[in-house]
Amino acid sequence: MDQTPINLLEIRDLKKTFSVSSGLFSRPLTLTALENINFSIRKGETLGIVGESGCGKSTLGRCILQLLAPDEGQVLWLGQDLTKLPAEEMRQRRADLQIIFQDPLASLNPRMTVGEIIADPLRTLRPELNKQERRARVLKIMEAVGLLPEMINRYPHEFSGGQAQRIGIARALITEPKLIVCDEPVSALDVSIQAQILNLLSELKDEFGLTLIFISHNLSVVRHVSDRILVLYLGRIVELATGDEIYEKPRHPYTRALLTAVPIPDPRLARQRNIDALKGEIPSPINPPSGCTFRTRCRFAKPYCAEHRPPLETIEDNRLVACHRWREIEVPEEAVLGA
Amino acid sequence: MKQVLQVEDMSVTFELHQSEVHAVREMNFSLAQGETLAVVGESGSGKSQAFLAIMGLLAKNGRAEGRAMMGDINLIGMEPKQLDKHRGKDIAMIFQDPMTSLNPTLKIKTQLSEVLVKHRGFEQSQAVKSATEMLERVGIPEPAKRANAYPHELSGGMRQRVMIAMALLCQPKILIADEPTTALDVTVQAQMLDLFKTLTEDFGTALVLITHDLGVVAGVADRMMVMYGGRAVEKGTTDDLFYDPRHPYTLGLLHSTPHIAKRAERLDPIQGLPPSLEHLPKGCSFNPRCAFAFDRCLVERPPLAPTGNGREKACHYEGPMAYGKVA
Amino acid sequence: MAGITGKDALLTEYANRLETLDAPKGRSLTQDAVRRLVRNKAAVLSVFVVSFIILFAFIGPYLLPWTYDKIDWSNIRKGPDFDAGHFVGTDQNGRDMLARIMQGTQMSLIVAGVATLVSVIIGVIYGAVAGYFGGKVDAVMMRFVDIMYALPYILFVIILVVIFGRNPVLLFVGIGCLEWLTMARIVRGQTLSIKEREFVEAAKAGGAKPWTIIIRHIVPNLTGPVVIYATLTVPEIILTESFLSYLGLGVQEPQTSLGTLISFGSPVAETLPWMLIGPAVVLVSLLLCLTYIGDGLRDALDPKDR
Amino acid sequence: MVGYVTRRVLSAIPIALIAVTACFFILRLAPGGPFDGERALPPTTLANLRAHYNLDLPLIQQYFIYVGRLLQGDFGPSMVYNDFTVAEMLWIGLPFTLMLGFSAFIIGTIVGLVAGALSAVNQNKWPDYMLVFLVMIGLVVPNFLMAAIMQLVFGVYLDWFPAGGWQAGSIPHLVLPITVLVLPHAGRTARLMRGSMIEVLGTNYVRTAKSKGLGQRLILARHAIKPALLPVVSYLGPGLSYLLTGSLVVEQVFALPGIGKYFISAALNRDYGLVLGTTILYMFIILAVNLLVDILYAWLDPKVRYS
Repeated sequence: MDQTPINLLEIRDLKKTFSVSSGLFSRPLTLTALENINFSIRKGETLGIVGESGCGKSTLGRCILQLLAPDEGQVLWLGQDLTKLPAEEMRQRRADLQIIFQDPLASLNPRMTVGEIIADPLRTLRPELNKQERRARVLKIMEAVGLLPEMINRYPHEFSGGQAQRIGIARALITEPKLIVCDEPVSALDVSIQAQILNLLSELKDEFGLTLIFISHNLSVVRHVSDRILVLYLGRIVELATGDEIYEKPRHPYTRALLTAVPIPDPRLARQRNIDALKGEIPSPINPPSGCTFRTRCRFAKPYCAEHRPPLETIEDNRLVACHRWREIEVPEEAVLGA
Repeated sequence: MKQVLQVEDMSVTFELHQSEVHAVREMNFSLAQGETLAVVGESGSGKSQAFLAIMGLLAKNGRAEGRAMMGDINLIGMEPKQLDKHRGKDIAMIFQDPMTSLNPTLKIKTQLSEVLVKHRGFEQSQAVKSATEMLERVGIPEPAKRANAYPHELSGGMRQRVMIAMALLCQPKILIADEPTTALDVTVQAQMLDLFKTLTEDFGTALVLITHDLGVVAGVADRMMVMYGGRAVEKGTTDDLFYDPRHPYTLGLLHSTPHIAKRAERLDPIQGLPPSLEHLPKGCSFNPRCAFAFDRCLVERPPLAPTGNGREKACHYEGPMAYGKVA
Repeated sequence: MAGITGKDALLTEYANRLETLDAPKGRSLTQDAVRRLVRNKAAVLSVFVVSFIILFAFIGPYLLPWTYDKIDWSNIRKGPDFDAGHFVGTDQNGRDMLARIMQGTQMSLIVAGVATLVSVIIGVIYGAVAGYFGGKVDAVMMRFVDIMYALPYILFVIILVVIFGRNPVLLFVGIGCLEWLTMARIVRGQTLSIKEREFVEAAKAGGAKPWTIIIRHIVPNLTGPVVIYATLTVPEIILTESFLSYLGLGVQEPQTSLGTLISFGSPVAETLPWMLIGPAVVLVSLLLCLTYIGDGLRDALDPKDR
Repeated sequence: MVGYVTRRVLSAIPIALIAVTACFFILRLAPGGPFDGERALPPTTLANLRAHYNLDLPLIQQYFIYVGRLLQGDFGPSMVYNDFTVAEMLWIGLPFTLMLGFSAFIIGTIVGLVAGALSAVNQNKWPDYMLVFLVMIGLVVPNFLMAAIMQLVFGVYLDWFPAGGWQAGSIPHLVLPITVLVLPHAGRTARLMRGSMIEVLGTNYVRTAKSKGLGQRLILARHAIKPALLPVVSYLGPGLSYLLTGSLVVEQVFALPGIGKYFISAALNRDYGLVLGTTILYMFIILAVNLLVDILYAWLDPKVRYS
């Protein structure tokens, strides 16, 4: 395998807006879901994307896969811009980029058997395979994700959430992708099942040499699986760093607040720590605050923050942060975060 | 300490087409004034149904037996008319989904004030005034304006605050919160847990926190009850259960929960799937997933028994539990 | 990384194992629904009654001594007479009532079948197109449906009948053309929600083309609501047809339909009750059973506590 | 709310216009005309007649003439009842039809709502089964059959009410026709109400209301009725349409002096003016009712008001 880390995927100046219609006679409003998104993913790494609901994390995942067309910017896959690719070429390219969904049952067609569901991508992407060959591959993948071969003719509604998620993973793996976007893959599952799926993903990653984009609102889960973490707030990147850096030295006040809000399964630590409680809730992305979008909830905000949008600065090696005051804000002690 | 709720030998059964399903069996616990009890379990463990039964809110095909004594009144099997004198006044409940738990067609103030009118006999205007004060108390900005709003005009966090305000209007002795923060973002969840802590202290309300998230429990609860397959499998103080779990299931849950501060290479999850209540395994219902199960566990169901220090567990295994290596 | 692409030994082994694998069949949603339907006694009984009525209408005429248009000059306006072979009497023209009821039922069933088919085809295509393409297309198409809804629909049927004369085939088509609105709305709503489901997104991520998505993923998931609504459309259309026949706008003599029979029977119900009772009983039990089947299907395919 | 009503009224105007256009052209594009009598008229007479009714002009021009007159409230002349204008004809029959239809509409809606709600509250107990069966009867017995049965039983055998005919101001003459119209409407309304009420009684917010100890009566009156009404309210528009259609038959069976009789004969005789006039007037009434229904809906559902 390649020793030098290469960028499998590079996102440049991505922007995505939605128009929200508000009745027959009024002008549609524009919702900016993503803006000024720039980052890259190295082969073999796991990039975590965290943020609260409405921050645009799922939209970002879908823009990468071209399930949603971005308004502006480039999605470079091994140097090739996916946004400019003709439909037929993009269809072929889809074998390399797959997705796992949050709601495992909703992501499986209730009228198809497990075997048909998993084989479905092969029908389009590998039309040369005959039925027998398809089934052989399905069975192999089922074993890899921990499904018994005799489940092949069953229907999704006969499975629990955890097993359904395994089916979803099998479907994503069957095209032998290089990159999988995992959109909240464990949020809908029970705690004990959640851990099983997380372990499965990390095993599969090693076995198949995958690169993962792991989207979640749960910082503990993201920290557990990711090499680097990207923090989104109202459709903009506020911080990007390795998991350890983010956790030990969060530079952006939002990252910090998120970290202190994460519940810790340790009573003594939980009692000691000061929760850096954020004021209020996320503002509407239809009418975001001027300047730094986080300033309305930030306790370090100065009048300056309302007037100027902070650029995404590179600090230290390869760390990115978007805050006017990151130099002045002291790094919290470990105990605060509950080490 | 004064006990505000004593549940004895309670069970909940649902009638299906041809069969019966026991959602909760042989439940016993007590709740002291002002304390916070966390009820922890995964879906299908019966944790929610047990408390819906106490509130008299079971679905039509469900029935509860046993006793849930609030003082000298048994809430189980009480006539709805009698029960209505206590629900919302002495014992209140908050639900998981704040988006659907408020009536979309009524203003916030209507939904709040009616509680005071019913239980306290307030005049409408006086009730609205107290309701607005309570909204302020749970941290809702511009309470007078919000009181006039409809639920869909508020965010999820705001709605859950409204639910909390509604539950606390009559300063109940017991507040049952069923997964109150599951549908909310982390930052809002932190605010909400904080609110629970202050308000229950202020009002001296005993809180039952039903959740699947051990992280939520750690900071808030005094005592814990872990449920599996419709039964309580371990009870004790929060610290005891976190630092010295005695039941393999409790231990497994702890190992399944990712910890932000500890980046382990792998989690040590419990193997297998939670059982369906219709087909519980013989013997200990946890035995198919248990790393420590031995022959006795396959045939004999362990009773919930005291193990000293006010702790209880339902497990035959007495040896050390070095998790991960064994599993 | 050989992965699963290479023709490795493992894959061969899987292929071999496949030969011997006898994986149990799962329960599909349809099987589940049938099971629930069978538990519904009213629906099962109704299925039997409707089947009987269908046999009665289509096989019955071959077992009778009289045809629906044959005049028995010696038995005019007569009550049930077994010797003459008029089991439920004759009408004012001496035609056998039982034969006429059978023919009328036949006509009503054909009308219902054809018109339902027309309305299902138009409604499903219209609704699926509006729902799948969404946006402006959807807005314009649904506005049109709204306008059609605002029109007094039966007046339109009457106008159509008058325009096209009393040609039964055109009548069926005309009724079908006016019954599709609700179907279109239902299908459109369903398509919109299925389109947003994650399995459709998964299919897109798997490289499926739009038509593949429609055929493999959307249409199969539409069957439930379409079947339910189509079953409820049948009695609706039988009612409309009988209503038109009653007004004298339906099928023409000597052919007849249940509505026509009732319209002739009701003015003379006092003196010749058999002219009304027969067709009325068949019509009401047919409609009742069809409605019960529709309800049963709805409960079976879309199980909620109703 | 005022804004919402204004917007709703404005958006009804293009619909009305499109509907008028549709009616006009469908009717005109059909073969045949009002003067295709059994005996062919002399060509000159025919030409004169056609000129008199503007039938010789291009269709588009006829359309604009018609719409122009319509805007002034002039429905044009009847082509068969030569002595009357369409407006006069409508004035003779319509008030009675509307009186009949709206009485049945109001009674049927109330009866249906109450029956449906009672049925839902007693779900799967005997009052529910009884009501569901009665509702079924209302639904599946066609109105002309019901009319015949009513006439026979209550008019002839029991002789409680007049079996037909009309005397101005006589309530007993209306009892049977209105009952016949009420039954199917009440049946459909009750069915919808039952379904939606059962659904509402299972929602989380009703559970919340129970947890507050509000008591059955308050929960039903304050928490359940309003949201349960929503699907029923959206049925009221089509419901009225069904009802007015049904009154065509009922008027005929009971020999009542409504518009029904004229409409059917006008349609058969290709009396464009009268058919078009009746259709358009019905349509306006239905549009107006739909408008009221939408406003009622917005009042019931605060979400609609603000969007």
